[in-house]
Amino acid sequence: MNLKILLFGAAAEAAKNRDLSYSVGQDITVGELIEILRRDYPPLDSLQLLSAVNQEYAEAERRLNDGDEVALFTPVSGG
Amino acid sequence: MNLKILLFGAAAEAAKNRDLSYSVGQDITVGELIEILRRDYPPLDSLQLLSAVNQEYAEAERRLNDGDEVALFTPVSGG
Amino acid sequence: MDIAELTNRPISVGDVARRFVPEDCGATVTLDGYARRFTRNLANGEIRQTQYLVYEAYEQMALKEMKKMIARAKTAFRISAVAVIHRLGRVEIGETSVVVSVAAPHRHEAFAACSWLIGELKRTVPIWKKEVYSDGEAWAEPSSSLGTQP
Amino acid sequence: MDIAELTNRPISVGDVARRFVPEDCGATVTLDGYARRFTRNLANGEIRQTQYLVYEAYEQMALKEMKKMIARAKTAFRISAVAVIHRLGRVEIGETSVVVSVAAPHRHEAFAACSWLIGELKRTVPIWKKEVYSDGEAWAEPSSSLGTQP
Repeated sequence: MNLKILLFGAAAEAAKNRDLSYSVGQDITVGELIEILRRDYPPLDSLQLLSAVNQEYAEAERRLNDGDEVALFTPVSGG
Repeated sequence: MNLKILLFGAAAEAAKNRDLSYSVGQDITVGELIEILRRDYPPLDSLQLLSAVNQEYAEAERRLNDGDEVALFTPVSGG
Repeated sequence: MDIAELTNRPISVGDVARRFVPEDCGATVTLDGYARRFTRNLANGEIRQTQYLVYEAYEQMALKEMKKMIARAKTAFRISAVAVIHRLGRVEIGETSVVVSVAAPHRHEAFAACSWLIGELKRTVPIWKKEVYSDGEAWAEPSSSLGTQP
Repeated sequence: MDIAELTNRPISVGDVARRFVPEDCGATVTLDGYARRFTRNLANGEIRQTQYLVYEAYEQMALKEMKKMIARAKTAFRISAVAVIHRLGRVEIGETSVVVSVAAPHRHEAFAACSWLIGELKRTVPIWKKEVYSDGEAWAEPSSSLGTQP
């Protein structure tokens, strides 16, 4: 299945990418996707990453579906 | 001794005066002055009156001096 | 840097809030108090309609009290600049009657000081509010402050 | 009547604070958060000098989160109108990065809701701040929020 991955802030700088398209097997969780990305983009390894699926916060156990928009980012710091 | 008396808000309306000059004997307190004014201006009788002497809050026991500026007013309601 | 002011003219909340932006500060909290048209009587649920307000002050003493409370706030809270401006005379519905604005390095102290200052102003500064209704008028009772406070 | 907005242009605090003056309200509390030039490190007392800030957002999600927190605030507090506007892109020292403005019948609820909303925004809304110094730059750490909050 295909996933659209968005990176922001320090995560985007670390991966030198803001948008990625990934094709992965079925039954992958957010946590597993993060592990794949940390492997493909080692500078992500030092960052604490939060995630959102389809613009809602999601836990690591959350199972992904084809076409999901997955955002990964460091803890927010607006204000 | 001579006192300058200022009235504000509901107290000024009740007494139909904003400025009064009173000549009184020595050793008068704020509380005694208020009693005199309530007698001279009976509509003041229904009001709770606070006082200031020379622009500082003053208690009823406060002794007055010649030339003091005495203000009488109902509890403040700004804001 | 601090301001204590009484004015007969309309108050611009934005101008007051932005008058000082100290370089060691990150937050300004501003209370804009204004005349409410509809006030619900909390005891019986009735809604009273105000036409306009009239404020009167013992001006010299009011300014002294405003300066005192600002000095106390600057001792009690870690804040950098305070502005307190109160309108006098006739104030239409929705017009600002009072502005309290506090700039601080961090927002928590700005919130706490701003809230404290407006409470002190209502408790100590010799200003009186008359409320004018369609069918009469009344000097505001501070004891019913829950109904008449900004 | 409520506003949740992200903008690349300067924010006018006064315009936001006065955008809604509901007739059942008597108080609007507005937080103006802006870039601080000097920040004291609470641990070692050193003062760091910031040149400017850059804010980035996950815009669609940020707007959703802003709307959610406004809806929660309107349930939890007796308030009438809320505006939350956050600046994106480069923000100079002293320029407003965020405004939270709450109009309420009475001031206590306006203070409480405004303070809660800015805390929620900093906790939940996907926006990131980069601080640019004379000798480098860093994404703000929310864990050091006492040093970087507005």
